[in-house]
Amino acid sequence: MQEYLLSFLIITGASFTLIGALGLARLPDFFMRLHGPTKATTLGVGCLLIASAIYFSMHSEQFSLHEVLISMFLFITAPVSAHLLAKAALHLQVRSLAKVPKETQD
Amino acid sequence: IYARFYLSARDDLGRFYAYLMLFMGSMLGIALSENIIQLLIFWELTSVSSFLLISYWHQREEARNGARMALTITGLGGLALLGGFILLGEVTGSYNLSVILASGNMVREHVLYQPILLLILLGAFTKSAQFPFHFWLPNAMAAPTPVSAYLHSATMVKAGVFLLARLFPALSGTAEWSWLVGGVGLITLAIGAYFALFQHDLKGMLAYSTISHLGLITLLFGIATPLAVVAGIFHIINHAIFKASLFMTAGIIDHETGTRNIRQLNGLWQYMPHTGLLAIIGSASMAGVPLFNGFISKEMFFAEAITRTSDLQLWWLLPVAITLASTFAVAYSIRFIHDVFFNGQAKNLPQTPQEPMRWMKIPVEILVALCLIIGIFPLIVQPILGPATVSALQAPLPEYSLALWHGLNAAFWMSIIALLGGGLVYICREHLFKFHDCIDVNLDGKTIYNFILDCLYSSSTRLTGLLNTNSLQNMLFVFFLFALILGITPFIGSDSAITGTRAILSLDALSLLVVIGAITTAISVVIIHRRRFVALIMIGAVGLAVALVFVKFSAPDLALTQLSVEVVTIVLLLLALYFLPQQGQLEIGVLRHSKDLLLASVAGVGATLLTWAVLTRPYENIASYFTEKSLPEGGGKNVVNVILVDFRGYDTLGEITVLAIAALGIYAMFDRLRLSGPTHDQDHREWNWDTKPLVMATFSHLLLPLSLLVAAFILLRGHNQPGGGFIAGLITSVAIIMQYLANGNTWTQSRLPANMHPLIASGLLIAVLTGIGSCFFGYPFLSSTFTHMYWPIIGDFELASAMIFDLGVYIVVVGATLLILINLGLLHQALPKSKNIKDQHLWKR
Amino acid sequence: MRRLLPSPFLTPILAILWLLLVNSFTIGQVALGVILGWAIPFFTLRFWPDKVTIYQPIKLLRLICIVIYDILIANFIVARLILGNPDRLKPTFIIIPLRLKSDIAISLLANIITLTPGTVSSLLSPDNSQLIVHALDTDNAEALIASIKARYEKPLQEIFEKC
Amino acid sequence: MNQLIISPVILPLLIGILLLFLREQDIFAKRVISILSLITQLSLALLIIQAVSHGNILSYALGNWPAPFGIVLVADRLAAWMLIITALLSIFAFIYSTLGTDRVGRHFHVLFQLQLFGLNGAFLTSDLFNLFVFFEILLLASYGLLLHGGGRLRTKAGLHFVVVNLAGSTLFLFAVGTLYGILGTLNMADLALRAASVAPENIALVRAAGLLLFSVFALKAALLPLYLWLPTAYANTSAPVAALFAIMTKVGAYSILRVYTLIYGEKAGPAANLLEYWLLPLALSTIIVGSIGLVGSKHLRTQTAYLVVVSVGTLLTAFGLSSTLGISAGLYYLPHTTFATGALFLLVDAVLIRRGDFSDRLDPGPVIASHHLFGGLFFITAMLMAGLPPFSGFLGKFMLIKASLNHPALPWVMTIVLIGGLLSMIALARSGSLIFYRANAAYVDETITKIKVLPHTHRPNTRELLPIFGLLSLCLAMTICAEPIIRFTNATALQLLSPEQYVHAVLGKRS
Amino acid sequence: MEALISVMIGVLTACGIYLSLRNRTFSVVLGLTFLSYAVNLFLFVMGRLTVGAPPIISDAQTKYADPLPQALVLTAIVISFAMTAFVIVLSLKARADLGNDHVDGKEEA
Amino acid sequence: MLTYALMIAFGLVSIAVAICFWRLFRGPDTPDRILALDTLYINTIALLILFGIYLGSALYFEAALLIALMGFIGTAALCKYILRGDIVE
Ligand code: NA
Ligand code: NA
Repeated sequence: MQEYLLSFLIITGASFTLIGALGLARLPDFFMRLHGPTKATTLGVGCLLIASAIYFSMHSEQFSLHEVLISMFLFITAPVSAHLLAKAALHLQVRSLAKVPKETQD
Repeated sequence: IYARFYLSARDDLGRFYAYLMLFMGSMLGIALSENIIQLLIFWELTSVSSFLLISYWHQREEARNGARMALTITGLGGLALLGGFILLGEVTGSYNLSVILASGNMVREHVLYQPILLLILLGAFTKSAQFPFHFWLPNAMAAPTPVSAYLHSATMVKAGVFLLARLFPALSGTAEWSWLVGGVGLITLAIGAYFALFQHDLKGMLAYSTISHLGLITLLFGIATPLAVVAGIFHIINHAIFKASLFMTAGIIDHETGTRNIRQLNGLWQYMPHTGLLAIIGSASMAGVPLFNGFISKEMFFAEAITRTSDLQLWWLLPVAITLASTFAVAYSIRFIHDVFFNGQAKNLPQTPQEPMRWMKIPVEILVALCLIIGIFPLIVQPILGPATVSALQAPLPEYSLALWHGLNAAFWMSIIALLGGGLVYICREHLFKFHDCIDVNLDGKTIYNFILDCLYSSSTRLTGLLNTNSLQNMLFVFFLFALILGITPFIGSDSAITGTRAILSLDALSLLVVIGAITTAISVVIIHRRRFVALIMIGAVGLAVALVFVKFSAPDLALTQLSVEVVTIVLLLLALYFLPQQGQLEIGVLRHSKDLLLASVAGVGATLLTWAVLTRPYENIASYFTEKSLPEGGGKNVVNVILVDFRGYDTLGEITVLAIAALGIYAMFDRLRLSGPTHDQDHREWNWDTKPLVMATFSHLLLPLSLLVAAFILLRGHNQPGGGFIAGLITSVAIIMQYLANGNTWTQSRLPANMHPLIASGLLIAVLTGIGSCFFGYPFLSSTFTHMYWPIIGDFELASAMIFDLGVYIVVVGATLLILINLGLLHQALPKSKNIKDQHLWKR
Repeated sequence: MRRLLPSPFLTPILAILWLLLVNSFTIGQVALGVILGWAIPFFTLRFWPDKVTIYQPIKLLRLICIVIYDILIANFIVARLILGNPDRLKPTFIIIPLRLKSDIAISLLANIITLTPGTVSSLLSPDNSQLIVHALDTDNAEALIASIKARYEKPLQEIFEKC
Repeated sequence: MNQLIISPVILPLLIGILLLFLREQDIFAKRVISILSLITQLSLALLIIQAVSHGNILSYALGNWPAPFGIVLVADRLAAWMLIITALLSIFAFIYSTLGTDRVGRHFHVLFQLQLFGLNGAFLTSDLFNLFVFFEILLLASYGLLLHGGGRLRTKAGLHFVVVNLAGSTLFLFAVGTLYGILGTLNMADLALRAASVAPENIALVRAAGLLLFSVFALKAALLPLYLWLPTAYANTSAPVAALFAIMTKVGAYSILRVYTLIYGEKAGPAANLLEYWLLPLALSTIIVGSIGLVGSKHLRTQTAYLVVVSVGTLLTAFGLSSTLGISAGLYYLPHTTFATGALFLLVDAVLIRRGDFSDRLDPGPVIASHHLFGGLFFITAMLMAGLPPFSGFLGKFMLIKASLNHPALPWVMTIVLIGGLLSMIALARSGSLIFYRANAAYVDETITKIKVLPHTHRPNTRELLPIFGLLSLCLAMTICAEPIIRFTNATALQLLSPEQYVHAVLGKRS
Repeated sequence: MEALISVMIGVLTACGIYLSLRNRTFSVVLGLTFLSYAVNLFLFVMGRLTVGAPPIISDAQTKYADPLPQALVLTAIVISFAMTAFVIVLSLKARADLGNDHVDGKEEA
Repeated sequence: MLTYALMIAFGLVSIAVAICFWRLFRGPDTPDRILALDTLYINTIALLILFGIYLGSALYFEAALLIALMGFIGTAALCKYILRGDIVE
């Protein structure tokens, strides 16, 4: 049972990781590409971390919860990275399919 | 005495006498040395002191040049002599003269005889101004007169022939000796005499005559019959006497008239008849006129020349040549007297001459008297000549007769021919001068010497410039090429296979992917390296791949370190890139590119093969010791960490010192360093207005305590799990860098200790003191200890002294990284605030 | 009090995080966690520009749950969008006028927007009054703005800003 | 446990740390502490040399871990010899720096002490990787010192020096790695043991590692063709630093001597005599190229830098003979050339500051203050450098040629060493003549506007003359006490050529 | 696997050498960074490639990767980090003193 | 079962890594490359977790933790550079 759960989590996590990357590959402009990794990968890695927590809680005498910390870090940092990247892209005026509001052009 | 009056009062007499004493001492040393090395030392000292003496009037151009020329030539000889003597010492097994002289046969039969002979003769010939090294002597004439006189007629140049005489028993008696010594002597004799005739400078004439006479003596040694040696030694004595007197006379003339130009000097007889008389006697002796000492030795010389060559086919050549040389000798002697003391009136003399002071003449008078006495009663030199010859020959004294009159033999006739011919030549001198001027192609030694030296200087400069273009690219290229060649050579001709016998791991797709990704990225960086910012982004990926390799192959500690270092390095590079051109310029030169590419590729293949070769070979290592002892004796489970802080803690101490020095060095470099960054990015876009993105700032505050917690975690567990002081230090630094990124320099700076130096120092101190602590307990430096404290309630708590050491590491890393980063950030602040955003706008409008 | 315990709020959090980090729950580690949680704020507090006060902790927990739920949903939505035909997507920049004033609230909102369905917060206006958000696929910008304001901004305002 | 061996390493480090606590303004305190430290280091070096003078080799296991697992320090005659040379040189270089060099930039004193930390550590270690670490310490400190004071040319030379040495460090690690990868150990004594019995299929690899290592050492020693970094670097740094750097190339020479007598020495089995075909020809070519550079220099400092190149060539020629006599000659020549070049760098500096804008250009300039004093000193130093008797330079060269007598390369060694000496003499005579003899009061009148400080106002002071005199008198002392010194160098050479002593001292019973 | 790592080291070395031979300080710094990657990897793999055996003592493990090269690489990484930092700042200083970022301080036409 | 899942997961993440590399080379804009690097960092975390489970070793946890932190700093610094040039202004 646990093994199935683990396997499911692992496959899901890996799939989302891949989907995030696919977004990076397939979407037509930078701002759209930004969506893929920032969201999908957080969940992907999140699933893997849960899998890891379960696995190590099972295989050692104590609970393994330190994976929570990685998730915490990621949930804080990934959006900030995305925000900064978007900001930089707006600054550089990279090609965008969406109409860029004039407010960005200070 | 003579010198005292000759030199004017303004000259620094003390210095002059010091040099003179040094010189005389060395000469004496040469004469008395019983050991060839000792002899050599004195020999070189004469060269040096003669340099000092000649250049005494260093304000004069010719004095400086002459001195340097003399030093160069005699120095060359001295070095040759050193070589010759060492070889000689090796052959005979001793540097002791008596031993060497006794083992003449051994020397002559030895394979090294020729080099020894050549080297020693080179030494002797340069010193004695033999052809083709004769030219330095006239050029050394710029020295003060008494010095020249003493130096050149009596002593210095005689050192060479003295050496010939001294080593005669050991070296002579072979065909090489005869041809070399005799040949050089003959040429020198002829050339010296010929040039002497055409000199217009009194001292120049005397110098060339000295050369000629030295050639004569050398020739005598070259003839190498016992009697020739006797004649040679006898002529040494005679020449010393008459030439010294003539030099002093010339000095008097110079002193009294202010010139030494023979064409200016005329009819001095009426002003200074006494000096004239002295000069006549000296010259006559020099010309070999009967009744004077020069005649007798010359006579012996003629005789020996005939004896020696009578069994050769070209026997007539030598006597003819020497007769011709003597003819010229007679001619220049006559010229010395006639042109100076008679021959009309003096023209344009700088001073009106008069008889010199009494004290100046006395030494000359004594010398001249000696000329006469020996000339008429040659036997009085017997007490000197005898022992000298014996020591030179190392054989019983041959029978010889020193007499004024030997009868009407060939030698006598040769003397007569020379005397008459000399007179004839002098009378026809005007024609000869014209002839000389015609053939004078300036091919004298001095010109050649100067040409050679000029070539040496200019070609050296050019060659040095060519070799050392002061180009970093060339230096590095040469270094890599050199290392590559050296690294490859052992494999040439080696028959062992590159691939070893060790089983290899199977490949998996993920590793292949990551490595190929890294390789492609690396190559892309090379291709786009001029787009610097993009190159930096890509470098990050390579670093990540390297970290993954560390992870894959069981090195978690390394992966952690690599990751942290990577980021800090990128931050550093970004900080620096701001002040550098964003875009590299295209480097021109296909040749350079292809050359570099070729070298890099070969080196890459080399590194690959080397790695492959090692990786496929089994090896026996000392690793098991560490894994066995780490826990029981090092007190830690993380073997890598125990190695770092314990087994090889000394390395780590060095490593953090490197980091500290780097920080200090960088800090020192920032001193007075001013740079201005661009006001626009590379696409001429203005910088964004937002210096402190709010979202980032907020979360950076939040992340700081979290990161510090992680750092503490990594630090404390390092001894047993992956981690340790260095990584913890970097995490701390990165957390603080984050504050810089988010909040800017000024804001962050004000919240940090102003001075990082004490921090670095404390860290180092902690590490060192931990090490020294063990010394107090009688253990070696850095011996560690650890205890498990079973504290009530709290439980097992391990404390290893090595962990304190790691704390020191941590502090140093934090201090050093922050010092570097803070200062890099401050670089910008040090500038006037001209690139304010508002200013930019103003400027744009 | 202030001097002895600079941050009564941060200390326990750090202590708990420490226990999570070391992955073990012994008295020694608790003690160590408390010590660190007590010591680290001494250094870090000066980096906190203004004091963060949480007025309604319960609502914070609720918000966290909402966000986690939204993240899950968002991922599936985005996954579908990515795997579908990218040409059919209608990306838009939307401008959200902000009522939030505190830095922490604005930042959290920006982060939450990025983490949730098809939106990435891209730019904050200089006066912090507007947030420009990039939406991956939207037909109705106004509805999206309204939902964000209601779902995230309001709770955040209640949590961090005393009205 | 005898802590003597570690003390010359730890002392400068501790002092360096201590100096780091002091503020920039405490210059007097810094100087006093530094000089006391230097004197103590000298005493320690003397104690060590006394301790090893009977031929015993002392070892010191750091952290109480036995070799080859831990790092072991070893003091043998060679190490002690290098320590004492370093200590002597650094004292005088430091005294000269107190004329003001030490205050024109930051952290001079700290870097100076840490430089000594690196040097002493490198001389004492028996571990190859540890040698790398100490190389890096001494290099990094030297980068700092080299750049100290700043200036355009200095920065450029510094950049070249740093980058080239970084490339060298990389190669060092490649070599160390290969050795570990094949032989599985890092201790040089253990490496020697294992290299001697290396499997035939690994011989080429071990030799390649040795040659890579050699190219690193050759770079540090400035051997042809890797000397290119040296002339500009040495010519453009401050005088006391250049003087101190007189020992830097010797570190490379030391390493060559250590590694290639110990690991790749005659008794090393298949890896033996690795440098047979490399060292001697390269060293001799270095003499040639150095001499040419010497003659071709247009600046006195560049010329002095080329003298360093020539002396490296001569030194390594001696080592390259790899005989007792050759090594002994080299070991005698080493301190001589170190002190003499050190003195010359200081002297040139003392002269050039008196020449105003003429600086060290080899052009006739003004008559400098204390003309005779400096001229005389220059003359003596030149004699030392050119190897003219009766000074130590002559003795060194004499020993060298004598040592080459039974070597097949005798004609080459003799010709090149002698011609090198001649060229040095020609070049130095020319420089001396240009600077001191052709100096003319007239130049002062012509260029009086150009010279900021009238040269005549520079009276030599004690801190200027003491180091120069000190270093020169060390050379004189080497001449006078030649006999005991040569006895010592002979014994050192013998010790080096029987590496089993070293191995035994390090590995004890295991060997 | 060994071949793959060997090639990686080789390529990094080649890139490092090529870049360090360029005429701009920044490229040289990049080249040196590559060289340090290459040499760190090289030194590391001298302990041979072992998967899943980190040298951290535990009861579950019987074999350990050679810890010594790892410790050496750690030291080497730190040292090359210090050196890189130094060169980076030195290149800035060169830019300030020489007026451009050419390694020899000369601007080519 | 778990092993198969891990293998599949490794495969999926590998493809993700490959895509990131591709985007890194492809660009076209600088932010694209930074994004690719950032994603690569996160994918690496995934890899490390998988690897940890695969080997049953918790030793790779710190590396993952560190990447989360370091990747962020790297991305932030690069973005700041685009925006301001001087990243610590
Ligand atoms: Na560690
Ligand atoms: Na220990």
